Amino acid sequence: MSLDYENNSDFHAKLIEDVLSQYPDKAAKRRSKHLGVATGGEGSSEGANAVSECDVKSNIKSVPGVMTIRGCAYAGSKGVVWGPIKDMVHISHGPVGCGQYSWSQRRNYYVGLTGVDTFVTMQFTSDFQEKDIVFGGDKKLEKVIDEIEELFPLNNGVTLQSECPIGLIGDDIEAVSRKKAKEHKKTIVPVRCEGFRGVSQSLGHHIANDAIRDWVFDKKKVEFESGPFDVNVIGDYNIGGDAWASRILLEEVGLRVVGNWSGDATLAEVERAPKAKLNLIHCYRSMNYISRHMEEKYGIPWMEYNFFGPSQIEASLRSIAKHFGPEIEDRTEKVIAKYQPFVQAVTEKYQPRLDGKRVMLYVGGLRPRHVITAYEDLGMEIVGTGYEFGHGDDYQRTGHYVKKGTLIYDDVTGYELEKFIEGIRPDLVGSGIKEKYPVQKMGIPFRQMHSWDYSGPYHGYDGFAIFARDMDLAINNPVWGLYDAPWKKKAASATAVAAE
Amino acid sequence: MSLDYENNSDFHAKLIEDVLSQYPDKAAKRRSKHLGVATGGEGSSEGANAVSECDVKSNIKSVPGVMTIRGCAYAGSKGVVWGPIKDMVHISHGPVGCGQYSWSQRRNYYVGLTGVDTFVTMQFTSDFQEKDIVFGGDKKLEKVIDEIEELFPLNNGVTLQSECPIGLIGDDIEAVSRKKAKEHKKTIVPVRCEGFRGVSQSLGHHIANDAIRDWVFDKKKVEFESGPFDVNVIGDYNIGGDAWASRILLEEVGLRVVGNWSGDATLAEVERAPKAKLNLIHCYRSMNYISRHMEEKYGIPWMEYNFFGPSQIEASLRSIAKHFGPEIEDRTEKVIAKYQPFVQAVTEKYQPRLDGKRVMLYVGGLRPRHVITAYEDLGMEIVGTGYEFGHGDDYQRTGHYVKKGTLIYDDVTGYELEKFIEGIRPDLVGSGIKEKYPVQKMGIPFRQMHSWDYSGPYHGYDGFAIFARDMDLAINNPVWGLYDAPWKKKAASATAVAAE
Amino acid sequence: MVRILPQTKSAAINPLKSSQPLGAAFAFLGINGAMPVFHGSQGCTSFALVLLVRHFKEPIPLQTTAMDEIAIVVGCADHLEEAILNLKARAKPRLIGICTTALVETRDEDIAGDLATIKRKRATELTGTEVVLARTPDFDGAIEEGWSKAVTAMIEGITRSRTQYRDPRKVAILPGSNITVADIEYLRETAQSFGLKPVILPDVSGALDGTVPDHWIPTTYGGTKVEDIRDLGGAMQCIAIGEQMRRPAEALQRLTGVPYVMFESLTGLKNADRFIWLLTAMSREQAPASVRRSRMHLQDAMLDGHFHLAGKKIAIASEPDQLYQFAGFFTGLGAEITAAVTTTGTSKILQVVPAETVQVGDLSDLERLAPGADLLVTHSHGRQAAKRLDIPLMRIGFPIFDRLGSQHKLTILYQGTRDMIYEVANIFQANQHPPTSGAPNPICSRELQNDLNSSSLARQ
Amino acid sequence: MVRILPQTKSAAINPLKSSQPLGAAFAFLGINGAMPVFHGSQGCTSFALVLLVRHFKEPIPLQTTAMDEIAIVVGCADHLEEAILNLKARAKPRLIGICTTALVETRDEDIAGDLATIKRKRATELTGTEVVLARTPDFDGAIEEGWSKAVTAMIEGITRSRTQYRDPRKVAILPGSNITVADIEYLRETAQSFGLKPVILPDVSGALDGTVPDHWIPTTYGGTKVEDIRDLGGAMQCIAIGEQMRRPAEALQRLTGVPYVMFESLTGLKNADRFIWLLTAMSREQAPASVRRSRMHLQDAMLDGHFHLAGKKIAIASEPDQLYQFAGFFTGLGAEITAAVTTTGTSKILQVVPAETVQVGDLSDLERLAPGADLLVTHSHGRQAAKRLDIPLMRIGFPIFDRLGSQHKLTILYQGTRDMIYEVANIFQANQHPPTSGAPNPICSRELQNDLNSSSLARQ
Repeated sequence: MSLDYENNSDFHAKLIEDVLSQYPDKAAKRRSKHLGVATGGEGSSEGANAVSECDVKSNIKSVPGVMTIRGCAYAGSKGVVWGPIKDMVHISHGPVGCGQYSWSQRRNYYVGLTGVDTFVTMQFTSDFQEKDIVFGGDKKLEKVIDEIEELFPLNNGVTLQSECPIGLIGDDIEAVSRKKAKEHKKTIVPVRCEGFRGVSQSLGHHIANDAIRDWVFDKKKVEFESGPFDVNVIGDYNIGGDAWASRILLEEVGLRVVGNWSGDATLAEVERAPKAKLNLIHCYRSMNYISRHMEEKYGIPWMEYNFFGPSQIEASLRSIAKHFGPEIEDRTEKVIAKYQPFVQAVTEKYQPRLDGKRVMLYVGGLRPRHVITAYEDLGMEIVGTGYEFGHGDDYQRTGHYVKKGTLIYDDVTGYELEKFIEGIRPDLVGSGIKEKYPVQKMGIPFRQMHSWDYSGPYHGYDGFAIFARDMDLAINNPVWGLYDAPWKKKAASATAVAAE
Repeated sequence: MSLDYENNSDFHAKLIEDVLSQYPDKAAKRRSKHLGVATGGEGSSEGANAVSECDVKSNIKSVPGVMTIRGCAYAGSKGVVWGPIKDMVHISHGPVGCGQYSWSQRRNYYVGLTGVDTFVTMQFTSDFQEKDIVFGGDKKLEKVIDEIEELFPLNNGVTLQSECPIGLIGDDIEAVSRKKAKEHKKTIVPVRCEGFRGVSQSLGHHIANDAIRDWVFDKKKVEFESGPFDVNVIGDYNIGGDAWASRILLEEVGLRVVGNWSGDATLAEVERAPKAKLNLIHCYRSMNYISRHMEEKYGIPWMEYNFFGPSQIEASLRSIAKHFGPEIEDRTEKVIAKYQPFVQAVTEKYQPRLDGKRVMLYVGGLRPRHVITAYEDLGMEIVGTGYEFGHGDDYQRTGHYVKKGTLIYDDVTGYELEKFIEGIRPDLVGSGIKEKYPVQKMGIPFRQMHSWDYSGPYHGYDGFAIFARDMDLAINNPVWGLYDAPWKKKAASATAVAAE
Repeated sequence: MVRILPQTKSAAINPLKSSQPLGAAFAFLGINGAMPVFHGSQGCTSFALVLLVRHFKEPIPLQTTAMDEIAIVVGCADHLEEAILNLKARAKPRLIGICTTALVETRDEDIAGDLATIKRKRATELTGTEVVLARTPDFDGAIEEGWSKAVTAMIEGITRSRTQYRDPRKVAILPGSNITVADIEYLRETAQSFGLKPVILPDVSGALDGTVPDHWIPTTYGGTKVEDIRDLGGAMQCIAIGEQMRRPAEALQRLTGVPYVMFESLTGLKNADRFIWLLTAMSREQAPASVRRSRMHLQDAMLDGHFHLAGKKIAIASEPDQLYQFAGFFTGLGAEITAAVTTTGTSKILQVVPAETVQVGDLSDLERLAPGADLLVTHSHGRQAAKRLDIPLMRIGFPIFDRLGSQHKLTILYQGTRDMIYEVANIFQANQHPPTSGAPNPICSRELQNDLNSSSLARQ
Repeated sequence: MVRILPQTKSAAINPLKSSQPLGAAFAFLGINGAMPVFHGSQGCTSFALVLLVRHFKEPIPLQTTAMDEIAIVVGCADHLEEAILNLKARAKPRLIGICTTALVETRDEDIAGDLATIKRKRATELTGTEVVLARTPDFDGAIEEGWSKAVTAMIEGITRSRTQYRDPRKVAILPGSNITVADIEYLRETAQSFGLKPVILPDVSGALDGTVPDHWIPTTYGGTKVEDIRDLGGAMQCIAIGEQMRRPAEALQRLTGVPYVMFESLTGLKNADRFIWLLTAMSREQAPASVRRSRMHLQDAMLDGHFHLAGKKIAIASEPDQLYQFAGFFTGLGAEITAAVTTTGTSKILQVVPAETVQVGDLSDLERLAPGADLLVTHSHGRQAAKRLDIPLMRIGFPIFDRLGSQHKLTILYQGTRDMIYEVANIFQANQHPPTSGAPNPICSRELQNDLNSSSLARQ
């Protein structure tokens, strides 16, 4: 059910030109590499590099005084990879700032008794004071770990999420980790994700992946009886319950989800992952490192999948099923067939209200490409998309999704994005909270595509219905029709009195 | 623990004189009969008529354009006597007004599933329209009863609370009642409590009492095994849970409360009342009629009691116990002894904060006298009291309670009460919601003594603690200290600039 | 097109409406130096008084003719006369507003004739006091009708009919009963900010706003002056707010020729824009900076709030004008009215309520129609249904006795609409249902299933 | 006398405080044409920005020097310079406000020296733009301290020190960080209503109030003008609101001789009276009718509300000035502060908080101390404790991300105090525990028993 349309390449090229013309030459040159127009890979032909013409550069340093939208390594480790592991206490190690800023920003849902055996929505910090900076914080860190052990005895481990100062003051958090792990007989994982490392949250993902490899895998004897249909879902953080929606679907086709990384996950799920038969990767960007490692070391193959919108759900389910053979394939076809009427009802209800609506995206992770088809399944068109912290391989993958002429922007600034939106005036922008208010003030409907605006899940068939409803609610809300002030209008003649 | 003090008789006499001087002669003469100063019956000597000197007249017609504080017969029947019977549906029969006005005004607590087997906080009306007035409402009434029977099959009966028009249009609600009672095999009670009957809610009590006698007693075979210590609590409407507090206490001394009229009551409790050994009357005003009838017809003696404040609780418990002999008397002494430390703790906490505070009361029912000792138990003094709709026998009973010089006012007008309060400036006024806001705006602490201001219960020992706390919270609230506007003050000289 | 469904039962169970005379008394409370009088038995007055006090949390002047059994036999006129004279002597009101109750209307006497006689006979004693009669039996209408009749009676009884000098800056504003003290003040300030001289009738922002007078005043204090009612004909324009005010506006036009403009509602950006545009046109002044700024604030609140309101299912029970006002507010932000219940089926405004059906009925009808809604909107008596249904309740209308400050809530024009958006959005934020691990999102799914299976597919 | 209890743990669990640089940025957001810059790694800025956006629901201009691993080795000055120049070129701000973070402060460089060098070297490029430095490492203080330091830095860096003509109607108002957009507007209107000319520093009522500009503005819009900061010495009087503002008020006095008056809080009748009295004295004008009327409204709200607040047990966690403001509000209506938690123990205002003890700590301390309370009062992160303890939460302070309109809530002077009384009384009314048939009133009894058994008897 792929939609056929093409965006206006010339107009988009002109937009880029206009935007760049406002910069000093040097800055314009630097920024020009991040902006481009898609050549059109014509659907999903393998290997086609749809964005090659525009040569979008990505994963490059931000410029002081220009960029602010990206996060840091700490955000990538604490905020994305480690934070959702629910039975561990994640200490924001350093001053109070980072942890407080990020507290409850992502809606990583979970099941558990918060503060007893589960800690996701709590916030722990070693709350460095000046003396800790001057004299070092290792002693304090030990006390913090002891306190946590005492106050929350049901925790299954601790991670240390390093903030910037840790990397400067020469603390040996690895030594502390080893010492306390032994003492409390718990997993303690030091993560060197100081915010100044790398150019975005992306390096934090990598560091966090490596910490799993180095501090979790093969450290304990794992008692786990594996089965022929065991899979790990990797890189689904259960935003708004997405991972639950995915799990339900995978179980329906006959698979057993033995681990979900890391939404609603336990440490045990991470530990036993190497025993699964297949890794299903949702967020490639944040978890490809450890997946490749598992492939290499334990021989577990991995594949990407996409559960946004029925077209991708069907395609993904079928290719997953193929991996497991006829039995699963049969069940898969039945599941797909079962949901057909539901999909049809959703489409019939919402497509008339959404058909031809034009969407611009700007998000992190996998969403700048993965959600595209879900929009198209509803008759909507993607006119522009971009990543906050994508790499070259992200943009390559994007080529499979975008149509010719689509505007592509990497690590875009507020100024650039606003100019693009102003020029294109799409019917909907899907981006993050930072972009929400400026876009809405331009009179353009908006949905958060990081956190689904308190809604969700968007994965799976049920999620598609919610997704469709949310887009409809945003685009077709009556508030968008009410923007001109009466003192801006010409006075009507009813009372024959001149206004103004 | 009776407090010894005397109020200023001369000053109070002067206040009455001042108030009357503002009236035209005729009105002054009429009103003068309702105002007086107590001579002081010196405690509780039987028969002493402490208010005889002032000769307070009561239960007399209000004057058009002068009085508004009293209710009507409908209020006395629906609002007081019948309304709290929880398993019956009480239809406000006539236009929507009366029922809607009075809905949820009194906090008659109950246990039950509202709308299923219990209906106290619901409001039912036959909602007369013009055509019902013109053509009569009996047919509509039949339909209403049928609807109720259908919608609420677990109701145990229906009462018809007549509003004014019913008495004028010649409807035969008694015939309808008989017909429908037979048809549905339910108790249906017509009550002729039209608002124009009598001078206040008081006649409504009487009519409602008579309706119990005529339409409930001896109409069904009552299966009930009575015991030697069975009592009915009569005239406790369970405001704020008062009846529950009383029941707990009575059960503690060994009695069995087989009926509570009518707070939290079922129709069955009313039906079996004639089988009890003693009627304990809380609100004499509203229930003396039926108590006298039960005494006459079934030979059940009755006695009044007072569970406000430890002095009266003890006295009442002892005289109740005396009725049942040594076994109950023994238990009673033990109960009294058991609560001594609690009473002492309450008194020790609150008396220092309330000692010598002067109180004016103006309430309905029994409270103008019954709560007096509770205040005195905390060291507070009553400077004035009066009834909204008292009779002569109420004022006689009051004599047992009030000290010499206490100002007495019957069916007082807003103007009179305000003048008295202004003259006396007591530390607390205890009255109803209508008086609350004017009194508070005078800068004088206030508590509602009809409905305990969402608090309660005030009966029994626990209730005394709540009562003490509430009075403390009212009197000692910091808001009373903050009343002068800065523009009313002389400018202080700090900045040497003249204000004003 | 909305279908108006007639009452389904003979009984009213948990009635939505209050009695008509209470609406009339409420209107008289908006006149300076007024004394509303219930012509009926003393019990109604006492009851109504208590309800008014519980709602406003203020002393309320309200009097009674104290009809009794004898008076009912011999006729009402004497009691009426005695009440008026006693009131005049003691309280010296500028206005006595008689509201008839079911009792005296059932007797079908010539009350207007009686009153005319009393006024003639007692002309000297009554100098300086207007006496106005509103025929408001309890067995007809509700608060809106009573309010409307009282205002009409005042215009017909007090306003001078002869043509007079029209002040181009003077504007008569006739607000309906569904307006708060804060609304009135905001209306006045807004009109004044354009250099206009608004006369608001009735003006409940005086006696019912929670001021603390320093001496005993038996009547209302604050509110429309009787002289201002008399001189209403000097206005250039009349603005009627709410369909219920068409009747008094037409009375004014008939008497004085002052033309009127109807605003069915002043809530929502569009209505507020139209109102501001009218003030601009009348005053020939630009909208002042504060008004422009308020509009921007509202726009922003709409942006921030629409997200929380969009798609929400609302069940409202209210009198017709208020029903229209709130239904329009909600649908204007993308919510849907899934249940609408009102008091009487006669108001023309019901025809344009943005709902599929409007049920004439009571709160038991609301409770029957509301399951599945995200919000109940009605007065305080809806609280038990809200609890039983586990749906949050937004309190509007009369009575609101279990919350403070209801009179100080702004509900109209830019700022009032903004405040309401915040209030409602915050109710929804406080009552979110996160998804669970068992089902993706039981709330959403269930509702989607319902939607998909029901005829609502065809609706839009 | 209140006892200040030091932190009980090394860890902060569910921290109460936010970082100091965020407080400084918040203050810079109150300057017209300003651009706050975090001097640190880009992640902090991004995080802090998101938090500010979630709280204000507005676009927030906030920039970063984007420190990276190389910069950390070779020094911060280059990144600082590049950031300033890039900002200047693109956004042309009137003010660049540098807020240092833990990262650069840990390196212990001479940042002030670096900045002086940059300003000297780039004087031409930077013409028309003030650059101000607030030293606000994350490992010290919280929002109040950051705000205070930023305001002090602006006065020390921008205000002209030489003596100048004193305008007898000009008054400098320095509000603390515990003030809302609505508060600022109300302060300004109130001072203006006395004929005074208030200069409010910082003035967050411009860019953070929810206006909708019609074109892209990279900096703040609205707020205190840089010229007004320069000319602060022309004020007759300075009013500092909150203990945190003593430092900037003293800086102003030192520089210009303008005397200051401290208001520890503007909430509550007494504080509002004192403020109005001061305006009266300064302006030699009577309080205008609207102010008098507001005072009556507050009195009435106190009458209506004290009943609901009296005896209630309140658990608050907030920064010192706000803690004092709210604790005073509650105790002024007869409630009792049974738990008070704050961010830092150094503020002098803590000595006069009306509570037995003030715990320096986090929300886990609040959760430990709050059981038995009737109300929790803290920012949005208190919601989980509120749920676990089944105690309603009143949201104050920063961040409030799960409710709309927090910036449009008035909390000061007559009207703000009134609004808060209504809000709190309504929370209590919505959370009543009626007695049950089993025990007279389990809530009351239990609490009375506790009272009677505890030392609180001796307390009063």
